[in-house]
Amino acid sequence: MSEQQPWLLVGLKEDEYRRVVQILGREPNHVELQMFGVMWSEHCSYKHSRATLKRLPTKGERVLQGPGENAGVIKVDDDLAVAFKIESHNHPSFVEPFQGAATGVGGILRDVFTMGARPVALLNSLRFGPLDDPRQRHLFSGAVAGIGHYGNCVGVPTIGGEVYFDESYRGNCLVNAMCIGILHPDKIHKGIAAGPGNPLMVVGARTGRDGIHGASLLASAEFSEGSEEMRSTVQVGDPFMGKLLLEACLELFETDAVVGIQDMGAAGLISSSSEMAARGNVGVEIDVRKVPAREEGMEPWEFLLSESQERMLVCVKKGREPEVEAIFKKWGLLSAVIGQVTDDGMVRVLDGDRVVAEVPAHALADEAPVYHPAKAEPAYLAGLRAFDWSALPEPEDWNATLLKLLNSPNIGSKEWVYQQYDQMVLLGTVIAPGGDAGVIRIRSAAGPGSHGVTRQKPGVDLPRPTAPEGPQKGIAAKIDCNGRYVYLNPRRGTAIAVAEAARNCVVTGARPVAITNNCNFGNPEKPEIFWTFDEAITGMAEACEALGTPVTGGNVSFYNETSGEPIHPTPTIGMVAVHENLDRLTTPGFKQAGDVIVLLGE
Amino acid sequence: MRFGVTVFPGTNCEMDTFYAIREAIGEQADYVWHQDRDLSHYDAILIAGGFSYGDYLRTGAIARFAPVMDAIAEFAAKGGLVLGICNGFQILTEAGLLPGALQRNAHLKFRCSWVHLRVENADTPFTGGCRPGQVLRIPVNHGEGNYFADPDTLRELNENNQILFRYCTADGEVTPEASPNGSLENIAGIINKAGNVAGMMPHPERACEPILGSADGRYLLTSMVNFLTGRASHV
Amino acid sequence: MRFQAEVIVSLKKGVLDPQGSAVEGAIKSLGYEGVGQVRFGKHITLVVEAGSREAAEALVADLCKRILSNPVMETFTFTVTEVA
Amino acid sequence: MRFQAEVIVSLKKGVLDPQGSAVEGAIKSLGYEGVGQVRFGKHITLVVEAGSREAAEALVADLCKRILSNPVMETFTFTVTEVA
Ligand SMILES: Nc1ncnc2c1ncn2[C@@H]1O[C@H](COP(=O)(O)OP(=O)(O)O)[C@@H](O)[C@H]1O
Repeated sequence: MSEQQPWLLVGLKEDEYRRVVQILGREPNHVELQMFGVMWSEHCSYKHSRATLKRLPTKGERVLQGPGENAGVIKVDDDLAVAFKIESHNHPSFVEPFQGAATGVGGILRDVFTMGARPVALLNSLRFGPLDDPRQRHLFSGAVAGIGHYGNCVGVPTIGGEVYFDESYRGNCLVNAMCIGILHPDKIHKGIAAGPGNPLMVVGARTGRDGIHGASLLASAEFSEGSEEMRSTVQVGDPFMGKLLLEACLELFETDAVVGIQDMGAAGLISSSSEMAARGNVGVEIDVRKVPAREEGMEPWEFLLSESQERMLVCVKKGREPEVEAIFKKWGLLSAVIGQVTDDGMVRVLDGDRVVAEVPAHALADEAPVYHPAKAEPAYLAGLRAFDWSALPEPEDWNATLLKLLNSPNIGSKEWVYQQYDQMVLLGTVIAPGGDAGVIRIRSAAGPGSHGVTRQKPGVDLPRPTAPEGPQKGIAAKIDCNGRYVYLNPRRGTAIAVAEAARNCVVTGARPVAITNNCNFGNPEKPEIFWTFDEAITGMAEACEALGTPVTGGNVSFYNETSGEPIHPTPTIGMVAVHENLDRLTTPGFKQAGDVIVLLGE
Repeated sequence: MRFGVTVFPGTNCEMDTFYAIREAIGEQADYVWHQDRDLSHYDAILIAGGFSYGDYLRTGAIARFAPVMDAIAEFAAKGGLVLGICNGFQILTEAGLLPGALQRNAHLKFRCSWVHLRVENADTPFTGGCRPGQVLRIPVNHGEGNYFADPDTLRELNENNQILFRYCTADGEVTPEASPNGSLENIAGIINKAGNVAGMMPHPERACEPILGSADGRYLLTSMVNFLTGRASHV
Repeated sequence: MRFQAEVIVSLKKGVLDPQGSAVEGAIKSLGYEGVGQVRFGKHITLVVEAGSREAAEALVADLCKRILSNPVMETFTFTVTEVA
Repeated sequence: MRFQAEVIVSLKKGVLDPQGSAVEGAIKSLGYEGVGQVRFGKHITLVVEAGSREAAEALVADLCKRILSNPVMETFTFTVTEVA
């Protein structure tokens, strides 16, 4: 790797590299460089969006956990809280739609259950090019099948979503997945490491070379050409293992052995360990040789960067390791102590006895540069504003026009999609896809269809179930964004997306309480793109303030373009609303002949 | 009355099934772990739906080797009531406790939707509370529910009145379009010759409360309870 | 001794193969002519340790019968090759 | 001329095969020893009409690339045999 500049190998810029040298007081070695490369990547560090996102309202009476954790948490009442988050898997889905979408669902499920929540609902937001193109049909049907594959197997109902087809997504599809979980408000788990001497454990699947030479790391010299040819970087999801991991983690949370826990998704071990250390203001020491491997001969940096799915990093109270092991063993899963918490604030990586990397946790997790990219209004907008609407002819045949509209895939029924998803498991779904927002009823923090009884001794009679006191509560949720509106007016278009999600929730009788969002944009280093992003965030902030729905988290996906052509700006809004009384649930559809029809609003 | 609800790695309808028994029909239930061998507490066993072992290899193919399946075979041999729902049906066919096999849906896609079932045999422990020909509204949720059996087996099933339910229209007509999966003769559920082991692809536990869209699933569970109570009172 | 086993599990004749028909349809709709009778089966590879080739074959046959195939609708064939 | 083609589609090296791992685990838990590296692929048979063996091979290769395998994750091999 000597020929090229070191920073280029890991996708850093020259001044970013200089900054690393300055922080360390020396040149980073190969492993350390890789670590900075991924942790300071756009995906992990939000370096182009961080400053702008600060404008979003994130506080509110109900907010128990705002942005910065694996998922946001909102309080419903003293016994019930809701964790939720959205995440994109656009690029992986464009390469391999089935696995890309499936692993996207797996990742968002893990983000939610690491918080200590049982996932009870999924939603998804999809964008493709026009369906007359066979490649688009392949992407669309593959992504839908992949979402179903993961969610159905794990047993979490999909209660809503949206699908749009538009030219701008032909070269870059969007696959965003949202998950909602429920938990007790006093039992939130965080991605934090604390208590020097406490062990760190990897639980779940073995670590392989999946996804390592994706993105910024393509240029590594470690592989011979032949091996590159035969090797695929596609991450394959294993929903079966995802389900086992989910059940094992929820069982683990019933003990009080856990100090902190984090999903090992993108940038795997390095991001989870450094973020956990940074949040806890501690250091960590991990030995990569102790990580259960799937392949032989893996290098330290490969262990650190692997994106193998279905794994978690857990910080456990010292001495409780056997308990943890027993739970994972019961579910047929591996667990291994790979290191411990230290008090020196460093992320220290060992390869057996040899120290292969030693850098401050905060440097990796929090000290990536923050950029304030240049902004410029895109030229197309002036052209659009000059458009003369009155020049558009009125349709000659309104009936034909209506039929044509109904026949458009953007307006037509989405049954083909949601029939492939389990919409009913957990016995919570009281409004399934096909209406406006999806609604699930909630009986207890242990699950919609549960009494909080997970396992009891066989043969012991339980008291007869009693109806829960007070009215039956529910959660409504919807995902919305019309990218065309945002393209036409980024600020208002985004505000409209928030308002649309809110209306969809309100018509069920629920009160919107918070949102999560997935900002899908092009290359932020282009002033026009950054301007639209900046405007969109302003619109989102205004709408959220007006509606009293703070933002508890989200995801930014930049660089959604192909050959310089960006997608329509698509800041997808995932809204959660609380239904206080399901006796007053309002469902779509006219009910009876003779009922009065009223049009509300202007 | 006490039901055992099986849990294999990958089962995901056990909470729902447990809930339906406890809340919708007010009977006792326990979870039965796949490693358990003792079924002495139970009057009936429900093999709950889901994706045991991820549906890998063939649906139900790996689960059928679990220790609890030996116990269930014994339980069934002694006349105990066993109902396999969805993945439970698939496990029972793999285990040879029910004839035939469940293939991938003819349209190759997973299908979650409400369907109508016509009760073909109302003289069993599972359907005793139904009228012959009654149409039930119960959802399906599967990728491999396409029932297959060789012609001899199929003939036998028909001759012995072993077909419990067929997919039908809302009016009870058995048409190809009414089937969500391309199943042979629209078969949705069958029973063994002895009349104590049944399997069905639709999910009765999902249809036990009007707020969820239907309460027709209760017919099955209460039929089982009535049968067992009747039998108990004869002893 | 180590053996590489290759197992092929196929649908019995007379059992419909929805996947095969769907793919055949797709092939035709792409304009290919003269392609028919498309049928899908499984190809499974595994490595077994055994004292002799016979033992290895017996082991694989047993796995095929008990686990890898379902006699109601499938048949199987396999080969076993010694590896270094 | 008619040819019978047999296609084997396998996962590329390094691509996780959850099905293979799960089946391997099941085989082990049934007490079989010395069984490992279980991996699943597809076995596809089809009949093609072509003017010559070369033409048949070219056709099958094309089908493998375009339809029968997913080049992102899979590789394929095939044989073609003339039938009466
Ligand atoms: N990808 C999807 N997954 C699940 N449900 C979906 C998806 N796309 C659309 N739906 C559901 O289909 C129904 C109609 O969707 P849509 O046409 O987008 O309605 P609206 O314009 O009212 O948002 C909604 O209930 C929605 O939740």
